[in-house]
Amino acid sequence: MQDINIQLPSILDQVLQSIPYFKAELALIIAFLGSILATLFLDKAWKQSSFLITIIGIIVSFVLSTQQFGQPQSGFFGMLIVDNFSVYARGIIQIALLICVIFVQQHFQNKKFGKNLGDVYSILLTAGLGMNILTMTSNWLLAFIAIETVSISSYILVGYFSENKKQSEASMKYVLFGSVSAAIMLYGLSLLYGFTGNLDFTSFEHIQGLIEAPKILLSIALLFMFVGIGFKLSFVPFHMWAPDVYEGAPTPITTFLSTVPKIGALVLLARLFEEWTSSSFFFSELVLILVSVASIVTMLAGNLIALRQTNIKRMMAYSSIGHTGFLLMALVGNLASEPQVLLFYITVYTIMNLAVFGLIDTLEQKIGSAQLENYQGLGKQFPILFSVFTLLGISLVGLPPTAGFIGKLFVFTSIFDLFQFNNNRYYLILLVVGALTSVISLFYYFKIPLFAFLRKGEAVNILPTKSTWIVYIISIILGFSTLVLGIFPSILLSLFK
Amino acid sequence: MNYLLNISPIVASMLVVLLPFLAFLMQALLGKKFTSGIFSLVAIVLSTILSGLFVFAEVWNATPLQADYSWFTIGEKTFCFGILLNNLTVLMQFIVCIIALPVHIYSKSYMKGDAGIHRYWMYLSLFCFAMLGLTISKNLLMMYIFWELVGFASYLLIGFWFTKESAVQANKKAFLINRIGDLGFLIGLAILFSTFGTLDLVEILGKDGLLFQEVIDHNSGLITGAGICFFLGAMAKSAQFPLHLWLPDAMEGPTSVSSLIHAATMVAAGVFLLSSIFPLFNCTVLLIIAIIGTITAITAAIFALGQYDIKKILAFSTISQLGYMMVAVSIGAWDAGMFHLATHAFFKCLLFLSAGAVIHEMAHLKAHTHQDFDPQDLRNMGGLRQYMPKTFLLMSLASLALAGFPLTSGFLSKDAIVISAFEWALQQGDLYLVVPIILVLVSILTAFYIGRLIFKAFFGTLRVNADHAHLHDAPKTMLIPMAFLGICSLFIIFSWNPFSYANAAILNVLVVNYTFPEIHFLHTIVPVTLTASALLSWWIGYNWYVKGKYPLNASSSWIHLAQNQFGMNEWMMKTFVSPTVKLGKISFWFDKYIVDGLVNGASYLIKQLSGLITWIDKYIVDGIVNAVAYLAYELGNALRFVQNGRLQNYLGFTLTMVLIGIIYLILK
Amino acid sequence: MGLLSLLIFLPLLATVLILLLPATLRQSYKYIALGFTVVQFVLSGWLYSQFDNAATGINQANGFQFLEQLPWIRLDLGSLGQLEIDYFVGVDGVSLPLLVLSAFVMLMAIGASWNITKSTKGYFSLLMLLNMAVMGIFCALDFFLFYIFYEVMLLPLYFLIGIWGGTNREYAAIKFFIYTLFGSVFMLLIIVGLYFSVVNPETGANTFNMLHMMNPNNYVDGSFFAYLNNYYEVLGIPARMLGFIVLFIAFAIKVPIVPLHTWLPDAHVEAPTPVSIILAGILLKIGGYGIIRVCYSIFPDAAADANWWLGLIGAVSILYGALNALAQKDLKRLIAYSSVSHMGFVLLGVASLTAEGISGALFQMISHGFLSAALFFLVGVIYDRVHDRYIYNFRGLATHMPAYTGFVAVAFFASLGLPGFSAFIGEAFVIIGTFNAESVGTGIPRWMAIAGSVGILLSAAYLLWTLQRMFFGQTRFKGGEEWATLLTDVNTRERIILFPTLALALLLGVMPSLVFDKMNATVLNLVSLVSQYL
Amino acid sequence: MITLTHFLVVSACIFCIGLYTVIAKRNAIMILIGIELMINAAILNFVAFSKYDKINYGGQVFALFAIVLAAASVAVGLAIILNVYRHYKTINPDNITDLRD
Repeated sequence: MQDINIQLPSILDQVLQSIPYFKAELALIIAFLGSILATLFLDKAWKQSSFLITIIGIIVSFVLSTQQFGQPQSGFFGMLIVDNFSVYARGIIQIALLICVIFVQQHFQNKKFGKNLGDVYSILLTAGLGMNILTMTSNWLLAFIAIETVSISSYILVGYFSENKKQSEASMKYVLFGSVSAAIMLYGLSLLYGFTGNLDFTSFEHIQGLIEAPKILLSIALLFMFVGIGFKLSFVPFHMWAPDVYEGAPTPITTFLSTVPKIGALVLLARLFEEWTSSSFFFSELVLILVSVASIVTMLAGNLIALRQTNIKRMMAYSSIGHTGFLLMALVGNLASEPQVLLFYITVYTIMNLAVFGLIDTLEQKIGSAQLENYQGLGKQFPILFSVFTLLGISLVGLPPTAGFIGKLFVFTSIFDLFQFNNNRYYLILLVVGALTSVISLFYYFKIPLFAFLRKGEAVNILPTKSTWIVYIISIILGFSTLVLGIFPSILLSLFK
Repeated sequence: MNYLLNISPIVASMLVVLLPFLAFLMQALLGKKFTSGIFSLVAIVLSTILSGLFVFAEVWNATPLQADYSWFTIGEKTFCFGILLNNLTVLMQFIVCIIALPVHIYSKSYMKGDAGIHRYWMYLSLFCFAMLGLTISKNLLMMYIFWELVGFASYLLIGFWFTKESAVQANKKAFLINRIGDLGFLIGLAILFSTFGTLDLVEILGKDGLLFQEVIDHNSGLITGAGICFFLGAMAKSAQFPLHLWLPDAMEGPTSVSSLIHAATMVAAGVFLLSSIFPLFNCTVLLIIAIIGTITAITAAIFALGQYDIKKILAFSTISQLGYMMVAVSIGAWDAGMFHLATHAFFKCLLFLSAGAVIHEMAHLKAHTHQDFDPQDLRNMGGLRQYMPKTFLLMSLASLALAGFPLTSGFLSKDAIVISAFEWALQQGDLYLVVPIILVLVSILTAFYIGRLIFKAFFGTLRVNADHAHLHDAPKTMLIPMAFLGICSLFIIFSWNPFSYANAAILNVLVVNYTFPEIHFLHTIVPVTLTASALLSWWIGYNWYVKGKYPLNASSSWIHLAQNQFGMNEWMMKTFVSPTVKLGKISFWFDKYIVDGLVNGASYLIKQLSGLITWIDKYIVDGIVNAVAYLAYELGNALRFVQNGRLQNYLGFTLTMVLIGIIYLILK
Repeated sequence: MGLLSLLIFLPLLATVLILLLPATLRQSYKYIALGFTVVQFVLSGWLYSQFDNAATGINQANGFQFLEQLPWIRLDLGSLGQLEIDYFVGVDGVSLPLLVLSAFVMLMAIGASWNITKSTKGYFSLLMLLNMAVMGIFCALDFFLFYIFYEVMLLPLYFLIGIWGGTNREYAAIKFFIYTLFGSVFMLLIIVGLYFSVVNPETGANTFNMLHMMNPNNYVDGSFFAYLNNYYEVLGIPARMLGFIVLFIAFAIKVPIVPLHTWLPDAHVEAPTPVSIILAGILLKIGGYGIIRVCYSIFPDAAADANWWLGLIGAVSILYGALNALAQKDLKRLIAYSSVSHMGFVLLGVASLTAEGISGALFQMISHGFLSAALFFLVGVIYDRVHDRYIYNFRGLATHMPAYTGFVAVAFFASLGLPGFSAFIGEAFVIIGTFNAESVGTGIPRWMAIAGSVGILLSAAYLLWTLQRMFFGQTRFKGGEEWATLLTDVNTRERIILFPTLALALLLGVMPSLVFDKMNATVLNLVSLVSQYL
Repeated sequence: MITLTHFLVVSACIFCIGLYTVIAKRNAIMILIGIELMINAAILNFVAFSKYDKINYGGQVFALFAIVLAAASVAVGLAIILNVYRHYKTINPDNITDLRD
C-alpha cells in the first residue's frame, strides 16, 4: 500500500497530462452523453437534435484528432499511442462514421416505429469511440475493451430495430458468434499474459516472453487471439457470421459494419503484425504465415462464394470478405512500405463500400428489394445510378482508371518488393491469388450491370419515399471520387505523407 | 506524230499490258449497261499492234532491254517493278496478243446475247492484262502476282455461268489446284529470296547472275527444292499429271475462253516460266520434269481416246501437248518447247474455236428442235462436213497440225522436240530412250484421236434428227478469226523450209546450247516415221469410224475387200483399238475415281478433319475454358454448403478450423 | 496539347457531348460521332503525312515522333521508391499505320451503326469511349498509361456486346471480358516487377517508362527482371522468361492464338456488326501490337529464346483456324475463325525475326484490319435484312444481289491472298521472311513457312466453298419469297463504306510502300534489338 | 499446495466445458452460459498469472474489465435472444435459419 501511496500523485499527474491526447475521444464521449440527453429531453421539441449533436460531436472529434497530426505522443502509461498512423485511421473512421450516421438518419426518418432513433446515434458514437481507441493502442487490455465496445455496440445496432425476423436472427447470430470469439480471444490473451507477464505487445518483455514461451501453447494462444481479431475483420474461417448479419441487418447498419469496425481492427493487426514479424522467431514466422494463409484463403473463399449470390447485400458481404483478404495482403505489404499503401487501400475500400451500400439503400427505398433479379432492366430507369454502380464495380474489381486499381497496384507493388527482397513463395502465391481473384470477382460485380443493362425487364413502380436523395448524392459523389482518385491518386496519397 | 511513233519498246510493252487493264476498269465501271465489248476489242487490237510493231519488231533478235521502277522497300531490300524484254518474253507477249485478238473477235458473235456478257468482256480483259503482264515481268514476285491473277481470271471465266452447279464446282477445283501450284511458286520464291536476297530474274539468272557465282552450290538441296517448287507451280498451271484434273473440268467455261486460256496461253505459262528460269534447274529437277512430262503426255493421250465430249478430247489433247513441251524443257531444248508452244497455241486455239462453232450450231439445233441431247457429245454429231464445210476445212487443217503432218507448223515443232529427245536420250543412255519412244507413241495416238474426232463429227450422217436448215457455217466474225488462225497453223509463218525445223525463226533466235550432239539421220527418219504412222492411224480411223459404218452399202466387188478390211478392223480392234480404248476408259476411270478420287478424298478428309477440329475446339478447348469457369462456380457452391444458416455449425466449422490449425502447428 | 493528345481525347469530348445532349436530340448523336471520327481520321492522315520515315522508334525516344511527355503521378512511396508515372505518348513506324487504321475502322464502324435505334446515347458514347482507349493504346509509351487504356478498352466493349448483341450476348460479353482480364491482371504483376527493376537514368527513380525498360542499362543489378545477376526463378522458369511468357499470354489472348481463341467466335457471333468490325479491325491488332511493342522490345532476350514456340503457335493457329473455318456453317463464325488463321500469320511473321517477316506481319495486321472489317460488314448486310447468317440457308445470291456478291467476291479474294490485294503482300512476306529465318539463324525452321502456306491454300478452300455454296447456283432461300423481297442489294450507305475499304485493300496491294516506307526503319531497329540475343 | 498448473488445468477444463456447451447445446441461453464459462476460464487464468505480475497487476485489472464486459455482452445477448423469441417462438439456433445461402 505504501508504494501505491507514493506513486499515486505521479500517477494522477500522468493521467491528467494524458487527457489532452484523449481530446478527440472525449469529444465523442461528450457527444454520446449529449445525444442521450437530447434523446430524452430535446427530441420531443425538435426531432433532429440528437442527430445534430452526434454530427457535431463527430466533426469536433475529427478536427481534434487531426490536430494531433505530426506530434507522436503516448499517454496513460503507454497505453495510448498517438501517432500519424492512428490520426489517419481515426480520420477515415470518423468520416465513414459521419456518412453512416447520415445514412441511418435518412433511412429511418420516414419509418414509423416505436423506437427512438437517438439511441442509435449514441450507440454509433460509442462504436466510434471503441474504434478510435483500437487504433491508438498497443495494449491488450485496452484493445480488448475497445473491441468489446465496438462489438457490443454493433450487436445493439443490428438488433435494435428488430423490424422483422431476419433482423433479430442476424443480431442473435452476431451476438453469439461475437461473444464466443471474444471469449476465445480472452482466453488466448490470458495465456499470452501468462507467458509474458505484460500486456503491451510492443514491449520488450512481451516479445522476450513470446520467444521463451513453449511453442505449442504459444501457437494455441496466438490462434485464439486471432479468433477475436478474425471475427472483427471477418476473414476465413471467422467469416461465417458476416453474410447472414450483413443480409439481415438494415442497410445503413450493414454499411457501418462493413467499413468502420474493419478499419480499427486492421490498424491493430497492422501494429501487431509489424511489431512481431520484424524479428525472426517462431512466433513471427507464425504470424506471417497465419496472415498470409488467411489472406489467400479469404480472397479465394470470399470471391468464389460470392459468385452464386442473388441478394446484393449478401453478395457485398462476400465481396467485403474477399476484400478483407486483400486488406490482409496490403497489411503484409505494409512491411515493405510506409503505411500509406495500407491507408490508401483502406480509404478506397471504405469509399467504395460506403458508396455501394448507399446505392443499395437508395434502390431498396425505391424498389423495395435488394434481390439482384429485381434490378432487371432498371438501367434505363436509373441510368446515372447504375452507371455509378458499374463504376464502383470496376473499382471493386480493381480495374483502371479507378482508385480500386491504384490501390491494388500499390498492394501488388509492395508485395512484389517483399518478394524480390526475400523470394518467399508465400508472397508469390499472394500475388497470383490476388490477381486471380480479381478476375473471379469480375463475374459477380458485373452481375449488377448485367441485370440492369443487359437484361430487359418491366419498368418498376418507384415506391413513394422522399428524401433518399442525400444518400444518393453522397453515393454518387463517392462513386465519382473513385474515378478521380484513380486518375489522380496523388490527391489522397499526398495526404498520407 | 513522229514522236508518237517513236515510243520505246519498254513503254510500248507497258502499254500493251495496261490497255486491257484500262478496258477492264472501263467495263467494270460501266457494268451492265455496256455489252458491246468495244473497250476490250479496241484494247486488244491496240495491244497487238503495239506488241507487234514496237515491241516484238524492236527487240526480237536484238539486244534485250530492261527497266526497273522502284516499287517498295521492305527492311533493307528494295523490290522493283521490272520489265524484261528479251527474245523469250517478247515472243510470248506477241503470241498472247496474236491469239487473244482473234478470240476476242470470235467472242463478239459467239457470246452474243448472253445475259452476263458485260462480265465476260471484263474478265477477258482482266485475263489479257494478267497474261501480258506475266510475260514481261522481270521480278519473280511480280510474275507471281500476275501468275495468280491469271488463275483468278480463269476462275472467273470457268465459273462464268455461275448458276450451273458443275461450272461452280469446276472453277473452285481449278482455283484450288492452281493454288497448290501457287504455293509451290511462293515457296520457290522464298527459297530464292533466302538464298540470293533478291527476286530479280536478271540479277539471279543473268549472265553474271548470282546463280553462277561460286558460293552457290548448284546441286544443293535448296536449289533442287526451289526447282521442284517452281515446277510444282508450272505443273498446276500447265496441267501436268497428276495436277491436270482441273483442266478437263474447266471446259465448263465458254468455248472461246477455253480456246484462249485453257489451250493457248494460260496453260502454256508453266512452260514459259520454266523456260525463263531454266538455268536454275539442276539434273535432278530436270529428270523429274522429264518423267512427269512424259507421263502426262502419254496418259492424257490415252484419256483422250475414251472421250465423247468434243471439248474434253481437246482438253486432254492440250494436256498431252503440254507434256511434250515439258519434256522439251527438261531435255534442255526449251527453245523447242517454246516453238511448240507457239505453234500449238495457234492450231489448238483454232481447234477449240472450230469446236465452238460446231457446238454453237448443235446448241442452236437443240434449241430449235426442242430435242434433249448434249451438243458437245461426238455421238450426236456426224456428217457436219456437208453443213459446215469451212469449219470442217479449218478444223482439219488444225488437226493435221496437231498430228504433226508435213507442211503444217505442228510438224516442225513436234519434230524438233522428238528429235531432240532422241538425241538427248542417246547421249544419256539406253534407259532414257523410253522418253522419246513414248513421245512417238503419243504422236501416233494423237493422230488417231484427233482423226477420230474429225471422222466422227464431220463424216457419216448426223445422228440426231435435224431440220437441216438450221445447220450452217459460222458467221463471218467467227470464221475470219478462225481463218487467220488457220493460216498461222501453216509452216510458212515459222519457217521457210516446210521439212526442217532447223530453219525455224524461233529456234534460230532463241539460241540454246544443247548439251547433246546433233544426230543427222534422225532428222529424216523421225519425221518420216511420224508422218507415216499418222497416216496409218488415220487410215485405220477412217475405216473404222467412217467406212466401217457403211459396210452394206458398197458394191459387191468391194464386199470382200470391205469384209477383209472389216476383218482387219476387227483384228485391229481386238488387238489394238479395243484394248487401247478400253485402256483409255480404264485409265479415265482411274483418273476419275482414283486420282480424282484422291483429290476428292483429300478434300473429304480435310473436311472431316476440320469437323473433328471444330469438335475439339468446341468441346475440348472451349470446354476447358468453360470447365474452369464451371469449376470456380461449383467450388463457390461447395463452399456455400457450410453456410447453412445454423449458428452452431458456423461455430463448429470455425473451431474445427482453429483445431486443424493447432494440430498442424503441433505436428509441424 | 499535342496532336496525339488531341487524337486520343477528341472522342472523349464526343462522349461528354453526347451524354450532355438531351434525349430529344438523339438524332444528332450519330452525326456527332461521325463528325468527331472524321476529324480524327483527318488528323491521323495529317500525322501520316508529317511522319518522318527515317525515325527508328522502338527503344529510342528520339526515334519517336509527336512525342508528348508530361509528369502525371509523382509520389514518394518511401521504401517503395519514387513513383514516376508520365503521360508519355508518341508514335513510331509500328504504331503510326495502326493509328491510321484505327481511325479508318472507327469511321467504318460509325457508318455501320447508322441504323442502330436502341438507346443511341449509350451506344455512341460507349463507342467513342472505346475509340479513345484504342487510340491511347497505340500511342502510349508509358506502361502504366498503356495498361490503363488497355483495361479501359474492355468496359465499353463489354457493354457494346452485352447490350446490343445477339441472343447469347451475356455469355459472350463476360467471356470476352474474363479472358482478357485474365491476361491483363497477370500483366499487371509483370508491370510491377518491371517497375522495380528499371530506373530512370536521369532521376534514379523507378519508372514505368517503356523506353527505359527497353534499355538493359537501366535495369538494377540483381532485381527481379535484371539482365545481370538475376537468379530469380519461378517454377524453374527464369524471371525474364516468365515475364515474357506472361505478357505474351496477355497479348496472345487478344491476337488470339490457339488455344486461347475461343472467346473470339462467341464474341463475334454475338456482337452487333459495328462491334465485330472494331473487334476484328482494331482489337485483334492490339494483341499483335502489344507483342511487338512490349514483349519483343522489353524482353528481347527471352523473345529470342522463345521464338521457336511462338512460330509454332503461329503456324498452329494458321492451320487450326483455317480448318475450323472450313467446318463452320455460320458465316460470321467462319469469318471469325478465318481471323484466327490470318492473325496466325502475324505471330509467325513476328517470330521469324527477319525484317521481311516482321514487316509482313505488320502489313498483315493492317490488311486484316480493314479486310476483316469489310467481311464482317458484309455479313452484317445480309443479317440486317433477314436476321440469318446460316450458310446453307442461302443459295444463288449472285443473281439476286449482284452488287453485293461483287463486293463479297472482292473481299473474299482479297482476304484469301490474291495478289494485287493487301493480304497477299502481308502473307507472302510473312512466308518469305519465315523461310528466310533459317538462313538468318533466328531459329524458325522452314517447315513452319510451308505450314503457313498450306494455311493460304486452306483459306482459299473455305472462302471459295462459301462463295460456291451461298452465292452461286440457282437462287434458293430458306425464307422463300419473303426473304427474296427482304434481300435487297447493297444501298448507297453500304456502298460508301465498302468501296473505300476494298479500294484501300487494292491500293495497298499495289502500293505497299505506303505502309512499308513508314515502318522500315522501325522494323530494322526492332530486328537489330532482338537479334543481338540470338 | 495448489500450483499454477492446477489453476491452468481447471481453467482449461472450464474453457472446454464452455466450448462444448456453446457447440452442443440447442438453446441460445445455454450458449450464453457457455460463453460465460469460457470467459470465466480466461478470468481465472488472468488472476492466476497475475500472481507473478506484482508491479502492474495487469491480470487482475484485466479480469475486472473482462467481468464487466462479459456482463454487458451477456445482457445485450439476453435482450436479443428475447427479441428472437418474440419473432420465432423458439430459441433453438438450429431452427433459426432464415438467413442462409
